[in-house]
Amino acid sequence: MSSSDRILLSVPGALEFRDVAVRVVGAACKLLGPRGGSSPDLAEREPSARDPNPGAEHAAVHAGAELVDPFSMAVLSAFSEAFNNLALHGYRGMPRGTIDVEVRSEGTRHEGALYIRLTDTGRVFDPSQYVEPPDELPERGMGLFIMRGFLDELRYEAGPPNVLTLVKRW
Amino acid sequence: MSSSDRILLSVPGALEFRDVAVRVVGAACKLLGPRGGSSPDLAEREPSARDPNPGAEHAAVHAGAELVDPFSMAVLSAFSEAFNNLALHGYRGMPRGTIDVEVRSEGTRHEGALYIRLTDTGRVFDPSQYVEPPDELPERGMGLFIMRGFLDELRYEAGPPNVLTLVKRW
Amino acid sequence: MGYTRTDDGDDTTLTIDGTLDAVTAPELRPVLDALVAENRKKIVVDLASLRLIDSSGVGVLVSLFKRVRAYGGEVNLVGLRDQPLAIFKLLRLDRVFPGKQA
Amino acid sequence: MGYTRTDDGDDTTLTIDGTLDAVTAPELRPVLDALVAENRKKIVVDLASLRLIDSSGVGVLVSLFKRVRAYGGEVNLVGLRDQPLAIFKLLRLDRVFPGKQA
Ligand SMILES: Nc1ncnc2c1ncn2[C@@H]1O[C@H](COP(=O)(O)OP(=O)(O)O)[C@@H](O)[C@H]1O
Ligand SMILES: Nc1ncnc2c1ncn2[C@@H]1O[C@H](COP(=O)(O)OP(=O)(O)O)[C@@H](O)[C@H]1O
Repeated sequence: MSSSDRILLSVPGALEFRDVAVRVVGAACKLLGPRGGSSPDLAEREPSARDPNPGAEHAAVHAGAELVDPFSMAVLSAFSEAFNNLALHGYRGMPRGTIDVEVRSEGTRHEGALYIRLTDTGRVFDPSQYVEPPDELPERGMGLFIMRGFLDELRYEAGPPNVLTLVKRW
Repeated sequence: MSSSDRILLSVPGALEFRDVAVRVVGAACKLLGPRGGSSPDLAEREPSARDPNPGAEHAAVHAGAELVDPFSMAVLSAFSEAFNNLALHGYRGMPRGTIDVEVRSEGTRHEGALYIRLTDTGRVFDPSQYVEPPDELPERGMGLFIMRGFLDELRYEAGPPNVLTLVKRW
Repeated sequence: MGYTRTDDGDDTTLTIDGTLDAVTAPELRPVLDALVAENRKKIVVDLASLRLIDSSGVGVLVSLFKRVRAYGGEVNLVGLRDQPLAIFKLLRLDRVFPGKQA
Repeated sequence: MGYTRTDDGDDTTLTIDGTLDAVTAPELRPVLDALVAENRKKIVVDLASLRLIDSSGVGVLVSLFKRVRAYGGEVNLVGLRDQPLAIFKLLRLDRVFPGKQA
């Protein structure tokens, strides 16, 4: 494992591809995140990252484990909202482009960050311009609130292509 | 769903990234393969591809379903061997590069093919030059045999980058 | 996403499992609309087997809650845990919906 | 990959679940080496919960089979199904290993 490791995924910008993207980001949290480790000093910990407990491995294979680990859970919840927004709003009424996802990390065992870049060619939408909090009993408008709540930072560069970066530290 | 849909994944050329690659190819079999459909005339079948049966969905979410469906099973078995060979042999003693995987499909509901291209920058190895069948009780050398047995075609272009294409028809 | 609806006199229990998200929430809508159309007054939504929810999933549950409350009924959520619990807490909806957590 | 070894007199049952592949097969090797070192003569390998196997996984099982056969013992595979069964059939190993399929 080295800090230059990264995982890239490119899928059509449509909801039916969300599940595979969520799975890849879930795997990336384990491989590049605080447990998998992104810095050379984490390499030695790797064998322990493979859980010899059959139940636990079962869970991991079955893509459920990452929804219990708080780091992955926060990242996956935020990422799902970001992907939804691109598929539902960003590409609405536009020629369908792709959503490209790049996951990489930086840091040591004690301190680091996971960066998830989502690149699209849909309409420009800067989330920092959208600050309305959802009302008390919201039926919509919660996506950005969830992203902000679970992430440390949200960066946006207007395009084309547009680049939204989700940052989660540990 | 359109025939230009494709899924791309790029990961470091090492075994610990195999699992995420296998999952993506498993999802690609469902999304782009004979059931998900790659041609416009398949679009109408899509709702039925989502199984309302909770047990079935559970299985799909849990990445087990594709190992029962014969098409996906054959593709995943072959793909796993191809990935192993690149990680274990292709990049052995070489600077670690990436393994890029592109999945796309062509055809109609009745007839079509899934194409999986694996691109690497490791050593050149043309599988058509390697024709030894495994012995009766083999401990190694079964990977290419499995790939040939489960696929309809195996194409190779020497690089860099090298491109190995797995073709599975339906 | 899968669900089972069980009616027992005035009580209805709706169990939802799997993923309730932008793809599957629209599939659940007719089920929730039926509960409202039938004026069911005591609804328990059991989310113990719900693995993942997103804002669209929360949206359909909040919409059920508001419509049922409007005719004097009540919706209780039970079994919330893991990712769905974290989402409900973040949105401060764990206090709005009565009901026990897992 | 997970495994459990159960000894009952002369009989040993080894149950393997999950994925037996290039990553996990090396983790199983010491377990198989121990069976050989102890000269276990009647070994049943239960693969009913094995989800996925690859050529490396097959390799370690064949190696066990050959070594046990060399000292006059036997290895039976039971429960083979789905992807692992397809691989064993393709390699024509389903006829080499005695044992019932699931
Ligand atoms: N990528 C995007 N392109 C265009 N508009 C967007 C995009 N993302 C979000 N929006 C707008 O911001 C609003 C709030 O988004 P969000 O908080 O995710 O809630 P929701 O999607 O449930 O409405 C959306 O309703 C939409 O109008
Ligand atoms: N990408 C590759 N680069 C270099 N050599 C390779 C590559 N793929 C396969 N080989 C060679 O071909 C042999 C047979 O491969 P395979 O049938 O997959 O069996 P195994 O990997 O179990 O030996 C390998 O042992 C290796 O020497």
